[in-house]
Order: sequence, then structure tokens, then C-alpha cells
Amino acid sequence: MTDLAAKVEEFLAAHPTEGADPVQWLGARFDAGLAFVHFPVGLGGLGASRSAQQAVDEAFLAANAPQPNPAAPVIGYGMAAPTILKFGTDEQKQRFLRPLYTGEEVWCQLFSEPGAGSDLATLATRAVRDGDEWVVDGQKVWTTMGHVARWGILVARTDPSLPKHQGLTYFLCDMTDPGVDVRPLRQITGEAEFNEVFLSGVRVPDANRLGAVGEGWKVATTTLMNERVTIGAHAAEREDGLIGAATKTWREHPELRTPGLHDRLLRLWVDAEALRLTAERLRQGLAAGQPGPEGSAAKLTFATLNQAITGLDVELHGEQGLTYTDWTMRRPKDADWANRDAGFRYLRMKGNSIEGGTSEILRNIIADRILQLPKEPRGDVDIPWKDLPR
Amino acid sequence: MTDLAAKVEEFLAAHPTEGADPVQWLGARFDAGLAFVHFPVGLGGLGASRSAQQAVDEAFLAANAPQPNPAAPVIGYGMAAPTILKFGTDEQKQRFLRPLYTGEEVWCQLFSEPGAGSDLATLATRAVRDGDEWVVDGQKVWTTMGHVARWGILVARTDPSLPKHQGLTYFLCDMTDPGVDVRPLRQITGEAEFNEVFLSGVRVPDANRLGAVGEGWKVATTTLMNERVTIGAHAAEREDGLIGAATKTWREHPELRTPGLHDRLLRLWVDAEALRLTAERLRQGLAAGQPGPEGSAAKLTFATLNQAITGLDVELHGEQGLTYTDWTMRRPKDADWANRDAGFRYLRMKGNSIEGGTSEILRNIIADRILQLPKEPRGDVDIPWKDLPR
Amino acid sequence: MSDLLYDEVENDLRASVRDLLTDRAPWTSVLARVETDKPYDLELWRTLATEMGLAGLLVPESLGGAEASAREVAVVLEELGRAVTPTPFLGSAVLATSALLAAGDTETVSELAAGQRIGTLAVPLTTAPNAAFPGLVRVEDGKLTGRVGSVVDLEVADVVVVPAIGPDGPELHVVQTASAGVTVTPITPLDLTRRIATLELSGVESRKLSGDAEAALRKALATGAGLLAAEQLGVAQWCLDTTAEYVSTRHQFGRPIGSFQAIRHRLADLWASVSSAVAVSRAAADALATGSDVDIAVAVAASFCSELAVHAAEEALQLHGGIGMTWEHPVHLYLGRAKSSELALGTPEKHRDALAVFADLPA
Amino acid sequence: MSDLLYDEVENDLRASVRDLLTDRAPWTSVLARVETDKPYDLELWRTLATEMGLAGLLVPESLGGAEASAREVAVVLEELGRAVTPTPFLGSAVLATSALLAAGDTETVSELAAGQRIGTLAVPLTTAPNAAFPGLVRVEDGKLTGRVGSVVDLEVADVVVVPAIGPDGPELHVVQTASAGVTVTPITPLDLTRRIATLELSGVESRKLSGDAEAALRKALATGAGLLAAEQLGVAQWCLDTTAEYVSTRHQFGRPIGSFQAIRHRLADLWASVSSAVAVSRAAADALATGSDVDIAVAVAASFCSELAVHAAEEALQLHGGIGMTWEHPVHLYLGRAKSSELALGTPEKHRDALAVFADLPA
Repeated sequence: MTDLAAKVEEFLAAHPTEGADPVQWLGARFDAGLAFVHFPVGLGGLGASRSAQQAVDEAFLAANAPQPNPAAPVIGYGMAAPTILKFGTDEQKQRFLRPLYTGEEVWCQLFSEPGAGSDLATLATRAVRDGDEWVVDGQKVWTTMGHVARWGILVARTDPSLPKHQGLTYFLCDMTDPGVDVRPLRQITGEAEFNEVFLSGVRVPDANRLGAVGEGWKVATTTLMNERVTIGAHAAEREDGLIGAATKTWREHPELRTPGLHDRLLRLWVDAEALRLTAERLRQGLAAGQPGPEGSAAKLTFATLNQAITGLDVELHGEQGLTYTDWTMRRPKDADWANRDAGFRYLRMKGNSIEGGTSEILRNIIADRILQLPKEPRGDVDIPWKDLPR
Repeated sequence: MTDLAAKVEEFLAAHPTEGADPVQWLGARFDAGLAFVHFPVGLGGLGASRSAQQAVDEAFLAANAPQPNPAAPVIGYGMAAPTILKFGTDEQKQRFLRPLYTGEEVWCQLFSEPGAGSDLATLATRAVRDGDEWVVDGQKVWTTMGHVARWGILVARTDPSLPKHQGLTYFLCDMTDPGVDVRPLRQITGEAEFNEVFLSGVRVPDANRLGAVGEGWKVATTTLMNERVTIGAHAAEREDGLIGAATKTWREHPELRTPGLHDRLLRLWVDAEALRLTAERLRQGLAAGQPGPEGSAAKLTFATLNQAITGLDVELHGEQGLTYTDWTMRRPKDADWANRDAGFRYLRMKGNSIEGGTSEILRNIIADRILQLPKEPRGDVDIPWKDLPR
Repeated sequence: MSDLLYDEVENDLRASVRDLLTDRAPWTSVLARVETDKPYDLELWRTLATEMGLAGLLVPESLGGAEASAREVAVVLEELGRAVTPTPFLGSAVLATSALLAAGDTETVSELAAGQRIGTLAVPLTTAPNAAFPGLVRVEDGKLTGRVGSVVDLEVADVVVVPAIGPDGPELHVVQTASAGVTVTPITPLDLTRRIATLELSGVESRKLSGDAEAALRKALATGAGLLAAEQLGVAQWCLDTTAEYVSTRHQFGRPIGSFQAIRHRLADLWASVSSAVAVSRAAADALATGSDVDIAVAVAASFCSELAVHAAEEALQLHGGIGMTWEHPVHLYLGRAKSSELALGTPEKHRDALAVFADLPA
Repeated sequence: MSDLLYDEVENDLRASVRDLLTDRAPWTSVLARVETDKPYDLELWRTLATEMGLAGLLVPESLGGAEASAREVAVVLEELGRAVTPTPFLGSAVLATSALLAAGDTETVSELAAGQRIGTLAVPLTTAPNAAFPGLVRVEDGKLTGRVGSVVDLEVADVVVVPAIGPDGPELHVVQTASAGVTVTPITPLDLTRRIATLELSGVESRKLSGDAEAALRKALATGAGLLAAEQLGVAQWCLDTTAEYVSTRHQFGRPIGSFQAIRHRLADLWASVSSAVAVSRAAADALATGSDVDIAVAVAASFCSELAVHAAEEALQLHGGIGMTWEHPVHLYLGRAKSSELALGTPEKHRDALAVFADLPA
């Protein structure tokens, strides 16, 4: 048994899981360094290797340990926590990481704007210094959990006269500030999974600035790299995911089968298995200390595959494919898409190639960083942001 | 009966077709203005509309009239003739058009170079003035009929200090000049359909310059526009072309059929029929004086379709798909690809998306001229040719 | 060879329909309407059907129609597709009208042609022209009983042409939806701009049509499938045009995104496909108008345009980026229309199955 | 879960094979050789087989082999594919060796492992693992008679494993090609770097193997198909690498063509597919090595890598432009290899048919 496994057993022995208050119990887990084991001692971790986390999480899961508020991990664990750890002051780390982990404080991301999607660095939300505070005005969009978040990681422009990557600063934004207005953003599915966030005269103390003034792009890049690592790094069983929904229908409804659909289903089954193995190979590489570049491929392939599967699935349903369960505007309770109707999945998965980096941007990244192809000439990096065409 | 039809009947009555010497007979047809009916009187035409040509050609064909040397029309009719007509001096028109038409003088095109394919305007063949002559040095490639041609239409650089489109001049090059060396260019099929042409100190009289010095790009553009019109403007029957080869095999060999191949064959059959109708619509539009932009689409779709059909065809042949008739280097006698083996067709059709404008260039043209999308920034049009990166 | 161009009359017709729809049914009002209890714009329908006389394009003048042909109907459908207009045109002016005409009716078809009443055809919208005659409704003691799902435009229909199995086999009947024993239950549709509903008949009075029921139904479905291709072309054309416009104005990285070559090439490919769709759709409309080469022309157009419309809508969504994923942008209306239409009146695969027979390419 | 990485031994093996091929079989010499009467480089083969011991990777040490596994064979095949090396590795070290081992032979397999002799398997190269046992050769009075087309590597084979129908059903026999009654007729191949020939047997003496002939043949074909996927991966990888390099140096319009976004995106997509091919190919090799999950892993790898190699070669050709269409450029060797391999040991469709059974997705 490893040291870590022993520590988990010890902790479980000392902290009964049954009937425990999740926040208190998770707080104790944080204090024991078993929250993010690769974080330093005192900040939820034990300075262990990143790859050790999975075994610890699995051990707690197997012991029916209290799990965090489902809203907490979305932005908090994967994006805010590592960024605060890397760029935060001691005070910020002490203040924010523990309640982030326990789920007392949910986080959201205030990056994208209507005019700054793929080209995030062109964002227009302004932050103007006023004594010990910054006054923030602008509009953010595609904010997951915005309506339940206590804090937001925010990038704003502090100097429009500099080229776009240079005039940005990163803040931790109090979502309870009266200038913050969170409105549901309805999607093509009829639901509002995301939010628009309007910021009007929001006052952010300079103490909640993360990193230096003008270094916002560097800090944001850390956040975004963590987003990409989060996606696609988990192991999966054969037929996990959307292909499972299609094969289930196929097996249960012989009357819907046609030769053309059979051919397409088998092709997609192969592609799904190939993607599963690709992700698994990535995971094995990470565990062996050989991180591969397949992560970018996995997200790209994932989007294409999900869209092809759900397109097939609608057709496979025949007459039922013409129907939809419910267009009513509502807030989704979870992301359990496999149990939604085929039409919903078809529409929702269209977002897979847009959210978290469009497929076009991923292809650019692969061409630049992996294939190291010659770059496209660019005209937007050296001129002041305020002079950019938009 | 139209005037033109009457003229054709009259000509046929006066010029018996049986046993006629093709060159003499075609010369008479030229002199009667029934060669290129939209050309002026005295230059093979009657000043008729362009769309009248097809009916005239069909009437002569129906009368079993002598037809030109099959090598003559390839470059001569479609490309050299209209360019000479538009930019030639009276002397040039008188000298060149008649033997071009009768097939006494076959023409070839000396445009592409190893370093100038899609970007033709970057070509490096030099022409330096020496008294009443130009001395030409360089290398051309992909020259159809180069080995039988008497004349070549040639674009060469006469001023390397100008931006690339401005320093070019257009010439009519005597292929019997001792400095012209024509070598077969072997393709991936094993055959040599094309040639490389090495030009070493070739002396072209200034009298054989077509258009002004430095106007070569404008003249060449006329030639190339005519190339695009030539492709795809002919009517076709259902299952004409490569789809016919595949359907023949399908019908004759039930033992080769599989459900997957069936599905693909039917898809390609639909695509082939769609392309046929697209070309037919283009033809009807031209005939009605409504030229449509579908020509660019037709060539693009044609390449994709031919490649998909021939790929399927190899697979459809099963064990025989592993074989090839003959790799021996040889000069093809004709372009009757439908009767070659599936492997040959597969390899040869790969050229469809490269020759006569790559599919990538066609997409650029469609994006620019038809969709009028914003252009890509370009850095190669304003600097001297000699300073371009290459 | 069929006439693949649009003639002057057809171009004028297109212009007047487009003007009307631009004025009366912009996408903002279409989107606003889909969540109300009046998803169809029946006032607009009356203008189209009665004032402009478009409900009777297929109907002879002797029966009160315009005695035009499938060519003109195709032009109207291109425009209705381009605007994803919620009207019962497909159900009433195409399916029911074709079935009634083919079955020799002279009574109901005149009412439909005049736009006085709205009709539809009681088959599941997924029914392909070469499908077996449906056995969903039976004639018992001269009355109709049965249940038919996903009947298009049913919730606004006054009259329904019902295929039924009678004592001697297939029959076509005309049923008034106001009759006793008729129940209409709307279904929530994936396509917000075209509604479907379930028809239940319990011993309903009807009028039996005299013509060959099987042939008439097949004719109506083939006409529907061939003309739906025109509507799909309209959907694809809107997607192409709107996306080309959007990428020309949307800036990222300091330039319009339509100046990026990958996007330019995708739209060029899409344009090439749309060009082909115009040709195949015209060929189908012309074949339906002349009665020559109908089987192949319809199967080609239906399979080609179905898949193209879905592809065009999917490209439009992707190239619009995040804004295309929002409810407040119209592209999802086109995606829903395209995807649903792919299932309607025979999937592309079903039409290719039919081609295997017509073009002698057996499995 | 199978081990999808390359271990150190495998990486070393790859490096030494690649070094050898770079040195001894650059594409210029491969291209020069294909039109000679010695299309195989048998000197190179001796180095690979005997000096490096690669012919016996699958063979136990007790029989003179290296007692490695399909994982190492896959690495060798990746490199042979990457260099389109004309050697009888597939026929001798994979197909014949697997069949002999599975049928319990200890004699011929040692000769093949030692590289003293070259073997192959007498089935048409198109035969899929799940095909019925071939009936092309019959056992009559203890002698073999029949004709087998497109046998891979036959023209250099000394010994052939022949599936034949005996008095009691399927049998496997070992035939010396030098025996009386054996005729080998080379076939001009689409793939210039892998030769096929027709085997004719007229009353030929043979040695019958004792094992279960059907199971042994199936095992050999599955091993072949699963490992051919590794070769196809090597082909695809070369196409990607070479094309990425070419577009980085070829200038048109004043910039390297690899800076045009459409080309960048196509190569990015290709890279993503190649990344997946590595994973599926590793999974198949590992499954063959461990004997677990072989059916599905082989069918997935064979169908995925077959289609990928063709796609990669086609993209390579297109992105090389005119130069790629010339005989003097190597890309056509890869295209021929990829397209022929797609037909070899089961088409992608045949492997998907097999998956329909293994993964319980019936038609």
C-alpha cells in the first residue's frame, strides 16, 4: 500500500462518512491535504504528483465519502484553483482555496464576450483603477454556473492603448456586487445552461487582482490550459457516452434498422472506440510521465463524433425523430444528456465544436504547436487594441 | 432553319466529305467562316454568337465531315485561338489561326513551371530583349502535346524588378527552335501524358510577341478563362463518364456486391447525376444568354466525384483491384480512361484536382468572385518579383 | 432534356413571394410565434392561398386553380423554406391537393385551391413514396377507425385525405376534422416551424374517393418528396447566404473571419453543393410538371437536397460560433427544419433504395 | 486495459529498424528497384531476418525465434510501412509463421524464423479473417491440386502454407515451391512495393500439418489483419510527416503553402486521425500479444487504419500538387500501398461486418 493510500485509510478511519455534513467533512479532507494532493501542504495538498489524484478520488468514492456540490468542480477545481495556486498571493490562496474545495463558494468564469469568442484577447470589458479599487464595466457571455456562483474569475482590459494581449488584467470578481447582473442565456435546446453577465460599475478591490497589472493574458492562459487538460483525461468503458445511447436504441428496436444506418452505426462505433483508446493512451502517457499532445486531438474528434452520432440517432428514431420533449425555457438540473431525447442531444452536441475552443481554433493550435507548420501572417498583435478593426 | 444551318448545308453540298483530305477540307470550312462561327469574317468565323457553335459542330458531325487531328483542339481551339484573336496583330491572326484550325500546326501551352503552379504569376522563365528578338531561358512543365506541337503559347518574365504580375510578357514560341528541348514527364500511372520543356537561349522574334511588353499577365488571364469555359460545358447522358464504368462492373458482377459498396455506389450515382444536371443547367444558361457561375463548381465537384468513384471502383474489383495492367513508361494514344483498368483510373483521376487549377485555387476563386467573401491578406503583390520569398 | 432554368414568370413569382415573406414573416416574428398557441400564421396563409392564389397552383382552372405546375410550386417552396415560414402549404397545397387530384376528386380540391379550407394527407410524415400502402386506418361498416401519427399540418386542417384499408383493399377517403369521432393531438416537434399531430378516428363518417387509391397516394407522396427538395434547397440557400454575410462582418483576430481560408473553402464547397441542388431540384420539379422521368428525378432530388440542407444548416451553425447556439438567433429554426425534413417523405437512404430499382443497381 | 504505449525495448527496436531502412532502402532505391526483375531487396531481407532476428519475433526461443510478441512485430511493420520497403515480411514472418505456429509446426517455422527460407500463406491477399475456409485447393490421392490467386510475397517464397480441402475437410499443408507441379506466375500489382502471384498446384507433394486447420488459418489471418494496421499506420505517418515538411518549404504567393489555413486545418485533422490510429493499432497489437479482446481490437484497427492510410496518402498527393503526380516523387508508392492494403486481409467493410457480430450490433 502506498503512503497516500495509507493516509486515505487513516483519514477515513478518523472521519466517519455516514451522516457527515459534506462541507465540514470536505473541509477536514482539505486540511488533511487529501483534496488536491499535488497542491502544497496547507493548501489542500501534500505536494504529491498530479497523477496520484485519481487513485485518491477513487478510494474516497469507493468509501461512499461525501462529494462536493456538483456545481463546485465545474470551474472551481479545474480552472480557478490551479490559477490561484500559481499566481495568487498567500492571502488569496488562504482565503479562496478551502471554500472553493468544499463547495461553500462556487466559481464561474468571466472570460468570453459577445465580440471576443475565439479571439478572447480582443475582449472589451474595461477595468479602470480608482484608488484601491478597480471599476469594471462590460458584458460577459457563456458563463456556466453564473447564477449560483459566489466568485468569478475575470479578465478585463486595463490599458486599451496597448496591443491586445498586453493591456489585460486578471481579477477575482465578487458575484454579489450590486453591479453584477446575471441573466440566463437561452440556447437552441430551449434551455439556459449558461448566462450572460452584465457588469456595471462593479468595484473590485485591488487585493482581488490575480497577477500583475497587464499580465492578465499570461494568467488566463494558465486557466485555459487547465481547461483543456480537464477535458478528455478520464478513462472510459467501451460504449460509454453517446454511442451507448445509439447502440441501445439499435439493439432494442430491430424494426428501426436499415442497411445504411447499420453501416453508419458501425463506422461510428469504430470511431468511438478509437477515441476511447486515444484518450486512454493519453491517460496512460500522463500516468507514465509522458504527456502526449493527443488532448487537442481528443477534443476535436470528440465534437465531430458526438455530432455524427447524434445526427444518426435522430434518423434512427424514425417517426419519433420528428419529435421533441419540451421546448420550455428552463434551467437544466444536470448534464445527463444520454437520457434526454435524440433531438435534444442532436442540438446540444452542436455546441461541442464551439464551447471551450472551437474546432477551428483547435486545428490552429495543432498546426502551430504540434505540426509546427508555418504560421499565418497576422496583423492584430502589434497594434493598439483600440485601433483594431472590429 | 436558321441562316447558319442553311450555310452549313450549302457548304456540305459544295464540299463532299467522303474521301476528302481533312486539312484541305477544314481549310475550306475555315474560309467559309464555319470554323469558329463567333470569330470575325475572314478569320474562320461569321461574327455569330458563341452559343451558335454547338449546333454547327453537331451538324458537321452528323454529316460525317472530316474532323481535325485530335491533338489540335486541346490547346489550340480553346486557348490559343481566342487569345490570338483578342490580342494578336492582323499579321498574327492571318498567320496562325488557319493552320491552327486545320490541325497542320498543333499548339501547346508553356505556362506552368516547377516553382510556379497555383501561383502562376511567380514564374521564373526569363526573356531578355536582344535587338528584334527575345532570348528565352527557363523550364516549363505539364506541357500537353509538347512533343507534337509546332507552336507554344509562352509567358516569360521580362522585368524581374517589377511586382510579379507586372513583369511578364506573352510570346508565341516556335517549338522547332534548337533551344527547345521537350522531354516526356512520367506520371504516377507509369505513362507520360505531359512533357517538361527546357528552354535554353531560345530566340523568339519580337513579331511573335502577343500583346504589349509587360502585359503578359492580362493576356494569360484570357487564355486561362477560356480553359475554364472549355471544361464542363458539354452536355452528357446519364451514366456518362466514370460512374458508367462502375455501374457496368456492378451490373455484370453480382458476386462483387456488398451492402456497403451498394450504399456508396448509390450515393455516387446521385452525385454523378447531380453533376450532370449542374453542367446541363450551365449549358442551358449559356444557350439562353444567362451564363452562370456554376462552371467553377462543376470542375471542383468533377474532381471530387471522379476520385470517389475510382476509389470505390478499385475496391469493387476485389482481388482484381490489387492488380495493374502495365507500368511500362509509354506515351498514351488517347484519353479513353473508361476502358483502362480500375487502378489506372484511380491513379489518373488524382490529377483532376490539380491540373487546370487545383481544387484549392478553385475554392479561392469561388470565395472571391462568387461569394465575394473578404479576401485573405496578401503580401506578394506589391513587392518586386526578385525579392519574393521562394 | 428537362428545362433546368427559371423562366420569367417563375422569377416574378419568386419575387412576389419573397417580398411578402420579408414583410410579413421575418424570422423575428417566426421565432416569436413558435412558442405561442398559434404556431401557424393563418393570416399570412390566407394572403398566400387566396389573394395570391398559390394554394391552387397544381389545380386546373376548371376546378378553380391556377393551372400552373410543380415548377411554380417548387419556386414557392424554395421561398417558404428560405424563410422557414410556418404555413400548411406542404400539407394542403401539395400533399392533399395532389392526392385529391390523382384520385379524381373535384369537390374538396376546389375548396383547397380557393384557400377556403386547409387540407392534409393522413400518413406519418416519414412515409416514403415507395412505401407499402399504410394499414393504419380500417373501413368498418363504412366508417373509419384507426390512428395515424405525425400527420403534417393536421392541427390547422379542416379536411384530411385518409388512406384506409377497405373490404376490397386500399381506399382513399375524405374526412372533415370537425366530424364526430375525430381527435387531433398535437405533438411537440423538433422542427418548431412545421407542426405534426396524431389523428385518431373512431367510427368516423367519410367520403370515399373513386380513383386508384394506391396510385394516387404514391403520386401524392412522390410529388411531396420531389417538391420538398425545393424547400430544402431554400433552407440551404438561406444558410449559405446568411453565413457568407455573417463571416464577412464578424471580426476576430483583427479581420473578418470570412477572410480565413479554411472558412472561405468550406463556404466555397457549400456553394458548389447548393449549385448542384438548384439543378437537381429543378429537374425534379420539371419531371413532375411533364410527367417524364419522375421516379429517378424525384429520388435524386430528395436524397441530394435532404442531406445538403442538413449539412448547410450544420455549417451555418458552426460558422456562426456561439451566437448560432443561442435561441435568439434564427439558425436553429433552419437546423430543426433541415433535420426534420431529412426524415420527411422518405429518408435519403429510402430514396436511394428506390433508385437502386429505377436505375437498375440491385443490391 | 491494454498497454497502449511503446516501451523502451520497442522504441529501441524502432530506432534500429529505421536506421537500417534509412541507410539501405531510401525511397530512391525503392523506386529504382520496382521496375527491375528483382522487386524485393533480398539482401536487406537477410539483414532484417537473420542478422537482426526479426523474422522470428513471433516464434518461441525453443524453435529458434526471438520469443517476442505481436507488439514488437507491429513496431517493425510501422517502420516497413513508413519506408514502403519491399520485403516478404508480411508473408513470411507474419502470415506463414502465424499459421505454422497455430497448426503446431516446429520444423518449417524454425527455418523461417532463422531467415534461411522465406514462406507465405496460400490465400488470396483479400481474404478476411472471418471468411469461410477457402476451397481453392483439393487433396487428391494425397497430393494437392488447385489454383490460388494474388498470394502475397509468393514470387520469393521457398515454402508455402496451403489451406486445402482434404477427404475429411479443411487441412493445412506445407509445400515447397521447388516441388514438381508447382507453378508461380507473378501478377503486375497496383502496389509496386508488394508483389502478388498466382500459385498453381498440379498433384504436388506436401506435408500435412496436424493442428486444427480452420482455427490456425483464422488465427493467422487475424494476426495479419491486426498487424497490417500497424503497417498502415506507418504509411499514414510518413504521409503526414512528409506533407507537413513539404508545405513548410514549398512557396506560392510569397509564403509557404503550409501557412494557408485550409492546408493547416486539413493537416491538423489528419494528425488527429493518425493519433487515434496509434492508439487503435497499439490496442490490436497488445490484444494479439495477450490473447485478450482480439476479435474486436483487430476489427477496429483493421477498419480504422485501412481507411486512414488511404486518406493520408490521398491528402499527401493533393497537397504535394503537381510534383506528387510525377513518377519521380515517392508519394505514389505510398498511395499504391495504401489502396492495395485497404483490400488486403479484409476490407474495412468486412471488418465492420465482423464487428457487428462481436459487438452485438446485428443488421
